[in-house]
Amino acid sequence: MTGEMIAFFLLALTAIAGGVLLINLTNVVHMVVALIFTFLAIAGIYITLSAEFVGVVQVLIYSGAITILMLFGIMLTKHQEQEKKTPRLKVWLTALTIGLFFLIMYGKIKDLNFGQQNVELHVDNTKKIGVELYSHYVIPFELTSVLLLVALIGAIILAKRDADDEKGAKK
Amino acid sequence: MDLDTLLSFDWGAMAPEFIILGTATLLSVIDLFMKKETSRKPIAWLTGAGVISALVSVLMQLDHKVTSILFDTYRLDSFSVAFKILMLLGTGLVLVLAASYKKDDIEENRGEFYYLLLTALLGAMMMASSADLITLFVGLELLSLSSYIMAGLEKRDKRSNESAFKYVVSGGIATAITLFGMSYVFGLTGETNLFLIAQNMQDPEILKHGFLLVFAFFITFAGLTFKIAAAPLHMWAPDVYEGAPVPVTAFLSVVSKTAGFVIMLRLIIITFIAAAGIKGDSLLLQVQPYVMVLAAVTMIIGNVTALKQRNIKRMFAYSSISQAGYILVPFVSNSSLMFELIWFYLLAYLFMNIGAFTIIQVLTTQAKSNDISVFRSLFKRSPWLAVPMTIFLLSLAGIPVTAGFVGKFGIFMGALGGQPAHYWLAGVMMVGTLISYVYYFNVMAVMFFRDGEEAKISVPPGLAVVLAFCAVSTVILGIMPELALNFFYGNFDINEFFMRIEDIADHVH
Amino acid sequence: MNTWLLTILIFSPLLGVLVLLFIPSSDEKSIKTIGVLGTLFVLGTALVTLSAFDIKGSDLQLTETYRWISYEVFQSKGEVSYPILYEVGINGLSMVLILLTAVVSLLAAIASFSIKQNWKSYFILFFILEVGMLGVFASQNLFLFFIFFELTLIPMFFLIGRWGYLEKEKAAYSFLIYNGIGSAILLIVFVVLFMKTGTMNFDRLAETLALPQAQLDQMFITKSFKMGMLIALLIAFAVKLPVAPLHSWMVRVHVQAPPAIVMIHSGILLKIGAYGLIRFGAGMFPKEFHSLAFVIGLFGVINLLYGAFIAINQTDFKRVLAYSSVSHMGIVLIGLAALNDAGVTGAVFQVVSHGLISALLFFLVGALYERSGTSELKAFGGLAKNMPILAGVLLAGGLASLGLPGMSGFISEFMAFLGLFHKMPILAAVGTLGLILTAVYVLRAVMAITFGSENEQQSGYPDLSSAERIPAFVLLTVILFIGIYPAWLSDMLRPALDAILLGLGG
Amino acid sequence: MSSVPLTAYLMLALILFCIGLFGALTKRNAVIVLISIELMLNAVNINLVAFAKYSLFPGLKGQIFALFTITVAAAEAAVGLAILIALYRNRQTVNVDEMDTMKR
Amino acid sequence: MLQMSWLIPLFPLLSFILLLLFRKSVKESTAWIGVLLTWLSLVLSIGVFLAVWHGGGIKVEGTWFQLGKKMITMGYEVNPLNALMLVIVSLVSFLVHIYSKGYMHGDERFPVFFAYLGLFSFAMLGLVLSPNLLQLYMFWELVGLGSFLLIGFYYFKPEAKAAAKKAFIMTRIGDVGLFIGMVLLFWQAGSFEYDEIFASIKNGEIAQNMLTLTAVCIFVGAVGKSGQLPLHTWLPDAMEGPTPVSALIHAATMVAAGVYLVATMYPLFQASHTALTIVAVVGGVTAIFAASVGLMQKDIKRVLAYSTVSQLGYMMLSLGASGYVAGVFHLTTHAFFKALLFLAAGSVIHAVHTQNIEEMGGLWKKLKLTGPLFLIGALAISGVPLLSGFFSKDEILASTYADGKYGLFWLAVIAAFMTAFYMFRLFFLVFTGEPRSTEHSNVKNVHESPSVMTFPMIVLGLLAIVAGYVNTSWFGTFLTDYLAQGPVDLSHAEHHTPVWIPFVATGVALLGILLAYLIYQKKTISRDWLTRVLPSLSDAVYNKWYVDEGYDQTVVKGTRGLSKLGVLFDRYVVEGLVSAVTASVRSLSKFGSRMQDGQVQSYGTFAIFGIVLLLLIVALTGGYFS
Repeated sequence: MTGEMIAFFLLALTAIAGGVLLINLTNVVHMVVALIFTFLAIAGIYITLSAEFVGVVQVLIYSGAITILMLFGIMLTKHQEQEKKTPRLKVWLTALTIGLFFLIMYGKIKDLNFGQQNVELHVDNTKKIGVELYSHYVIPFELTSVLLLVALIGAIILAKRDADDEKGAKK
Repeated sequence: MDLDTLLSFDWGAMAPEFIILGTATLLSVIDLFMKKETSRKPIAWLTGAGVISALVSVLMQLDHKVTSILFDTYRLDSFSVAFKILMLLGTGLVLVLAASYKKDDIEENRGEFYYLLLTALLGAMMMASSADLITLFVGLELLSLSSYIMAGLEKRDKRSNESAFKYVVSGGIATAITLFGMSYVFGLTGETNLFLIAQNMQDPEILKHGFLLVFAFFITFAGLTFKIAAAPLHMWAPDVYEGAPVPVTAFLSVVSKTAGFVIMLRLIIITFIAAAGIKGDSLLLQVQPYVMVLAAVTMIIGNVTALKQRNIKRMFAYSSISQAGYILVPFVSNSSLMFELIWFYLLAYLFMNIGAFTIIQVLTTQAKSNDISVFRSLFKRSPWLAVPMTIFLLSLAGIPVTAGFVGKFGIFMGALGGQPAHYWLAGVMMVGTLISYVYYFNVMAVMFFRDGEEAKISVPPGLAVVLAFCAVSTVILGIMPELALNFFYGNFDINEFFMRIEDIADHVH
Repeated sequence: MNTWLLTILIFSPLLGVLVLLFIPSSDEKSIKTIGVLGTLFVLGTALVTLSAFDIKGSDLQLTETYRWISYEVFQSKGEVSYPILYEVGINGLSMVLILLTAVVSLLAAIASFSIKQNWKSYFILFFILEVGMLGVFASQNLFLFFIFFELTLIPMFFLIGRWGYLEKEKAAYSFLIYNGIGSAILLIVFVVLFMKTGTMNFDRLAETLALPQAQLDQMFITKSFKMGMLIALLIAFAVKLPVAPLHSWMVRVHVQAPPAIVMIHSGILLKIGAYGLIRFGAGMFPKEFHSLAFVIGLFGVINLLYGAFIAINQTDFKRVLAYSSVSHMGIVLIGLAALNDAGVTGAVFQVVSHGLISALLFFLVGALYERSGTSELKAFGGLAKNMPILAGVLLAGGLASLGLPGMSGFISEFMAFLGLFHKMPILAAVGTLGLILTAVYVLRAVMAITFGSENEQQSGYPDLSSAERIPAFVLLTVILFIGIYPAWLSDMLRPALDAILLGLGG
Repeated sequence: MSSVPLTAYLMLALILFCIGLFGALTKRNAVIVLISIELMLNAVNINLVAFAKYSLFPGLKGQIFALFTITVAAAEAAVGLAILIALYRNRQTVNVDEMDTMKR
Repeated sequence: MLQMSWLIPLFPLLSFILLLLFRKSVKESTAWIGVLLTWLSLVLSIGVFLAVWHGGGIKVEGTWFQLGKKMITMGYEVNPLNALMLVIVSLVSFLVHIYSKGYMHGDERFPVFFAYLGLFSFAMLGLVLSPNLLQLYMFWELVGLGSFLLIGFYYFKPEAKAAAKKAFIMTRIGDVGLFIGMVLLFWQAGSFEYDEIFASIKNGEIAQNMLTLTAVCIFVGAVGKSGQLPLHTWLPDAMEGPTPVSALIHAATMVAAGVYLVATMYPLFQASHTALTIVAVVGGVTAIFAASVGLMQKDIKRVLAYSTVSQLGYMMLSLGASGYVAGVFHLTTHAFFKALLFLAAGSVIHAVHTQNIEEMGGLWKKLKLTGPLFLIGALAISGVPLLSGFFSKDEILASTYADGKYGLFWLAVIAAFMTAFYMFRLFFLVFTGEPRSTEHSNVKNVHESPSVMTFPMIVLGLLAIVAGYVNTSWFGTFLTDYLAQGPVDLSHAEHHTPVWIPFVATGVALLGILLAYLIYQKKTISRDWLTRVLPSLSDAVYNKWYVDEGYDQTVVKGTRGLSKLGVLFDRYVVEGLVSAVTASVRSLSKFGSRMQDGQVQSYGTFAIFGIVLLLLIVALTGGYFS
C-alpha cells in the first residue's frame, strides 16, 4: 500500500463521488459544484500519472473555465434550478444499457496490464510537451487555434443579443 | 528539431488549406470592419474566389508526388486530392445556395455564414489529408463545431436553434464515443501516426487483446457513423436537416458526409489493415459481417421511414441516411474497386443532392413551407424546375441514364464481385431501392399529377446556374461515366494510400 | 451507313422529341401529326434496317461495338478489367420484334388521337418509351439491355399515371413496383454474371457458361449457381410476362391505362419478358432450362387455364382482355417448355401474334370507350346493327384470339401445343382445355357486345371513323397474313431459333 | 515496485464515462447535459494519460492528445452553451425534453 | 380438269370477299353473284368427278412453312371419296343459293347472308380437298365458323345468339379431340399427310393402343361436328338459323363432315378394332336415341334436326361395322333427301310463318308442289322401297348384320321404324287434316313459294328418288367399284346379306307409316296414349331425355363455379398477399417514425443501445466468455 495507491484511491473515490452526486442531486448549481470536485480529482490523477502539465491545464480549464462557464449558463437561463425527473422506465432502460456497456468493457480491461517501462515523463514534462507541440504537432496545434477562433466567433454571434432586440428592450 | 528542418518541409503541399485558412481569416477581419447595413455580397464573391483558387491549387497537385509533413500530420496523396476535389466542389455549389438564400434573420450573420463555411471546409480537408490521429480528430471537430454554429445561424427561428442544439448534443456524445474508442487504439499502440499504429499492432502483446481491439474498432466506427448519418448514430439527421437553413442542410448532406467517409477510410483501413482480430485472423475481415448488418439496417431504416414523410427536408434526410447505407456497402465488401466506387458515388451524390436541395430551397423559401405540397403541379408552373428535379430524383432512385444508376451499379459490382459474393446485402440494397422508388416517385407524382398551386416561381440566376450544372453533370455522368472514371484512374494511384513515406522528421530523430 | 444503322434506328424516335420541343404545347393538331410522323419515321428506319438485314444470315448482324465504361482494379493499374461496352446487333428474333414495335407504336400513335390533354408531354414520353423498346430488342449486352429495360419503366409510369383512368396512380405505382422487383432481380443476376465471367455480351456469356464444368469451377460457377441464376431470371421475367400469381399489376395497368398505351404495353412490353426468357433463360442456361422444362410447362398450363377461368367471369371487357393476356402468355411458356422447333417457334409466334391481336382488341376497346365512356359488357349489345364495321372487326379480333385457323393466333397455339405434345402429352392434353375455355370467354364477351338486341343509348354512336379504320384494318390484315402465310415470319426467325435450339440440343 | 495498475485507471475512466453518458442521456437540464458530455471527455483523457504512462509504447503523445481533447472540449462547451442561450431566448426553457417541435 | 380442281373452293371465297366489300352497292342482285360462282364450282366439281370416275386422281402439295427439318405442306388432293363429296357439296350449295334468293327476300342483311354462304361453301370444299390432317383441321374450324355465323345470322334474337355460341363451343370441344388426335398422329407418323400416315400404319410403325387412342380422339372430332351422342345438343338448337342454312349445313354437308372424316381416316380405324366398335356403338345409340326424341317434337325443323342426328348415327354405325361403302352411300342419299326435306319445310314455314306443326295442317291442297316433294323426301328417308333411302339404309343394316353386331342391328331396325313413324307424323300433321290456324300463323290463305324456291326442291326430289340406284344389288354396285379406287381397301366388304333383311327394313318402315296414319290421320288410336300409359317416359322423350338440363347442371355450372373460385382466389389470395406485404412495410415505417420522437436524448440512448447490441453480438459470436 504505497502512498501512490492511497492517493489514487482517494482521488478516484472523489471523482466517482462527484459523478454520482451529479446524477443524484436535484439542484442544478449543486450538480455543477459536485462536478468541480470530480474535475479536481481527475487533475490529481493526472499528477499521479506524472502529467503535471495536463493536470494543471485540467484545473485551469475544467475546474476553472468550463464549470464557471456552465454556472454562467445556468444563471443566464435561470428560471428553475430544480431539475425535473425524467420518466422512470426510460431512465432504467438507459441505465441497463450503459450497465451492459460497462460490463462488456470491464471484462476486457480488467486484465489489461503491460507493466511499467521506465520512462521519465515527469522529467521537465512541460518543456518536452512544448517542444513536441511546436514541432511534431504544430499542424494540429495551429488548426486548434482556428477551431478556438471559430468557437469564439460562433459563441459571440449566437449568444449576443441582436441590435433590434436591444431597441425593443429600450422601448 | 530546429527551425530550418521545420522550414525545409514542402509546405507548398498545403497550399489549398492555406488558401482556405487565409480567406477565412481575411474575411473575418473584413466582416468585422464592414458596416452592419452594407451588403455582404463582396464577401460572398471573395469566398467563392477562395474556394475556386483552392480547387485550382488542388487540381495543380494532381500529379504531385506523395508528400508527408511531420510524421503524416499532414499528408498529400492521391486519396486526399481525390476527395478534396469533391469537398471543394460541394462547398462551392453550397456557397451559391448560401449566397442566394433569402431569409431576413440570417442577414446580420451572413458574413460569418460564409467563413464558417470555409472553416468547416478546412476541417474537412484536413480530415482528408492527414494520417495522424490527433490531426484527424481536430479536423473532425473543426468541421463539427462550424456545422453546429451554421445550423443555428437563424437565431430567431426556433427550429434552427433546436436543430443546432440537437446537433451539438448528439455531436458531443458522438465525439466522446469516438475518442473513447480512439483512446484504446492509441493506448494499445502508443502512437498517433496511423501507419505506426498499424505497425505496432503486429506486436504479439497486442494480439492477446484482440477483443479489446475489436471493441475499440466498433466504438470508434460507431462514433464516426455520426458524420455520415448511418446507424446507429443517424437519428439526429432528420431533425437537424429539417431545422437548419437549406444551404447548411445541403452542406451537411454532401460535404460533411464525404468528410465522414474520408476519415472512416483513412482511420479504419490504414489502422486496422494489418491488425489481427479475435482469433488471430484479419480484423477487417472479421468485422465485415457486422458492419454489413449496420449498412443494411441503415438502408432499411432510411428508406422505410422516408415513406411516411410529408416534410420534404425530412424526407431527404432519410434518403441521405439510406444513401449512406449504400455507400457503406463497397466499404465493407472489401472489393478491389472500393475507392473508385465510393468516390464516384459521392461525386454523383454531390450533384444530385445539391441539385435537389437547390430546388427545395427555391420552393420552400418561396412557399414558406417545407411540406411536400410545395411541389404541387410544378411541371405546369415551371417545367424548367420540374425536369431537373425529375432527373435528380431518378438519379437518387438509381434509374439508368443518370449518374446515380452508374454509382449504384458500381456498388453492386463491389458487393457481388468479391469472393464470397454478398447476395443478401445486395438483396437488401435492392429492396431498399424498391422502397425508395415509392417516395421519390411520389414527389414526381406531386409535380406532374397533382394540380392546384398556380403561383409562378422565380429562380435567382445563381441557383439557375447551379441547377443547370448539377442536372447536366448528373446526366453526363450517367451516359459517359468514363469521363469521371478515366479522370480518377488517370490521376490517382490508390497504392499511395497504403504506403507510409519517411519524411525529413524521421531522419532528424 | 450500315455501321450506324442500328443506333440510328434505336434513337430515331428522339427526332420526334426534338421537333416537338419547338411546337407550342397548345397546338394540338400539329403535335398529334408530329406524333404520327415521328413513329412513321421510326417504321421507315426499321424497314431500311430490314432491307439491310440478311434474312438467311444466321449470326448477328449490323453489330456495333464501342468501349463505354471500364473499371480498373487498383492492384493492376492501367490494365482494364470489367469493361462495359456499347454493343448492339440484331438477329432474326430481334428483327421481328423491332418490326412489331415499330408497327404497333405507329398504330398506337394514331390511336392516341383520343388523348384529351397535355399532348406534348404525352408524345415526348411516348417517343422515349419507343426508344426503350427498340433498345431492349437491339442491345447485345446485359448492361445495355438493362438500361433500355429500365428506360421503358419511367415513361410508362407517367403515361399511366397522368393520362390513365380513375385509379391511374395506383396502377402506375403497382406497375412501377412490380417491374421494379423484376428489374432488381435482373440487375443482381446481371452483375453477378458480369463479375464472375468478366463479360456482359450475350454470346460471349453463353459461350463462357457452356464451358466444361471443371473450367467453370475456377470461376466459382457451380451447377447450383447456374440453376439459381436461371431461376432468378425466370422469376424476373415471370413478373414481366406476367406469370400467375404475379399478374395483378398487369390487370390493373390494362384496365387503367389509356388504350393507346395498353396497345403498346400488352403488344410489346409484355413481350420483353418472353424475349428475355428465350434470349437469356434458354440461350444462356440451356441445360438448366432443360431440367426446369416441366415446371415451366406446368406454369404455362396453369397460366393458360387460370387466366381463362377468370376471364369467363369478368364483367368489364378490359378485364376480360387483361386476363386473356395472362392466359395467352401461358402459351408462350408452353411453347418454351417444349424445347423443340415446334414449341419455341410457337412461343415466338405467340409473342408476335398476341402482340398484334391484343393491340387490335385494345384499340377497339378504346374506340368503344370513346363513344360510350364505359367498357362494361352489359352496357353494350347488338352493336352489329349500327356499327357493322366495328362489330365485324371486333368479332374478327375475338376469333383471332381464340385461335381460329387462318389467323396468326392459330399458328402459334398449334405449334406450341404441337411441341409440348411431343415432350409432355398429358400436360399438353390438360392444356388443350384452355382452347375450349378461350372460345367460351371470347365468344361470351364479343357476342355480348355485338349480338343481342341493341340498347337505345348506343344507337347514336358513329361507326369507326376513317382515321380509326387504319389501325384496325392494318392490324387485321397483318394478323390474317401471318395466319395464312407464316413462312415469311418463320424463315426470318429460323436462324436465330436454330442457334438457341442447338444450345438446347432440342 | 508496486504501483497502481493500468487497469485501475482504465476502470475509473470507464466508470466516469458511463456516469457522464448516463447524465447526458437522462438529465433534463440542457446545461447538465452539456457538462455530462464534458465528463465523458474527461474520462477519455484519463485513458489517454494513463496509457501514456503504462502502455507497451509509453510516451508523451498521450498527454498531448489529452491536451488537444481538453481544448476541443472547452470549445465545444462554449459553442454548446451559446446555442443553448440562443435557444433559451426563443423558447424560455432549458429543458431538453421540451425541445421536440421536430419529430416523426 | 383435275389440275383446276383447286379453283373449286376459290369461287365461293371470291363471292364471299366480293359480297362483303360491295354489300352496300349491290342489293339483292348479290344473290346472282353467289349463284353464278357456286354454279362454276359445281360445274368444275362435276368435271373432276367424271375425271376420277375414269380412274383419275391428283395430289398437289407445296411447303406452307418449315418446322426445323420438317416441312408443313398445303395443297389439294382428289380421290374418289372427296370427288363425290365435292359434287354433293357444291350441288347442294348451288341449290341452296338459288333457294335463298327467294327465302331471304327482303332481309336487310341479304348480301351478308350470301357472303356467309360463300364463306361456308369455300371452307367446306376446302375441307374436302385437303390432302392432310392439318389443312383439314383448319378448314374444319372454318366450317364451324361459317356455321356459327349463319346460325347467329339473326343476331338480335337471343335464341339465335345462344344457339350460335352453343354450336361453336360444342363443336370446339370435338375439334380439340381432333386436334389432339392429329398432333399425336404427327409425332407417331411424322407427318400430317394422309398417305404417309396410312403408310406408317400399314408398316405397323404405330403401337396398337396409340392407334386406338388417336382414332378415338379423331372420332371425338367427328362426334362434335356430326352431332353424335353426347355432343349432339347443339344441332337441334342450330335450327335457329335460316332454313336454307339448316338444309345446307345442318343436313347435307357440314354435319356429314364427321362421317367424311371417319371415312377419310378409315385405314386408321380399320387398324384398331376397338375404335371401330366405339364408332359403331356411338352411331347406333345415337341413331335410336335421336329417333326417339324425334317422335314427340313440335317444331318441324327440330324433328328434321333429330332425324338428321339419327341418320348420321346410321352412317357412323355402318362405318363402325366396316360398312364403308354403305356409310358413304347413305351419306350421299341422305344429303339429297334431307336437304329436300329441309327446303320443303322451309317453303312451308315461308308460307305459314310458323314452325310449330300443331299450328299447321291441311296444306296438301294449298302447297301443290311442296307437299308431294316433302312426301318423296319422307318416303325416301323412311326407307320405302325403290327410293334412294331404301337402298342405302338396307346396305347399312346388311353390313351391320354381316359384321356380327346383332344388337346394334336390331337397334337400327327399331330406329328405322321410329324414323318412318315420326316422318309421317310430321307429314300427316302438316299436310293433311284440318288447318289449325292460330293468331300468329295463317294457314288459311297461303301460297306456293316462288319458282326460285321450288326449282331446287324439284331437283333434289328427283335425286332423292334416283340416287339410290348408284349402288344396288340388282343394277350393279357402281359406287362400290368407284370407291374401290380409293385408298381404303374394301376387300372384306364383300358380305353376303341374308335375303330377309330388305323385307324386314321395308316391313318396319311401312309399319311405322301405318301407325302414324292410324294415329294422325284416322285418329283410331288417340294421340296421347303414350302420355297416359307411360307419362314419365313420354316426358323424358319430349324433353330430349333431359340431356341439355344435365349439361347445364354439371358442365356449365361446374365451369362457372370454377371460374368464380378463380376470381375469389385472385381477389383474396393473390391481391391479399400483395396488400399484406405493403401493409407490413407501412407499419414498419410508422414504427420507424415513432422511434423518431424528437427527444435528442432518446436518439443518444438508441445509439448507445445499438452499439451495446453490436458489442454483445460480437462478444457472443467471438467467444468472449471463453
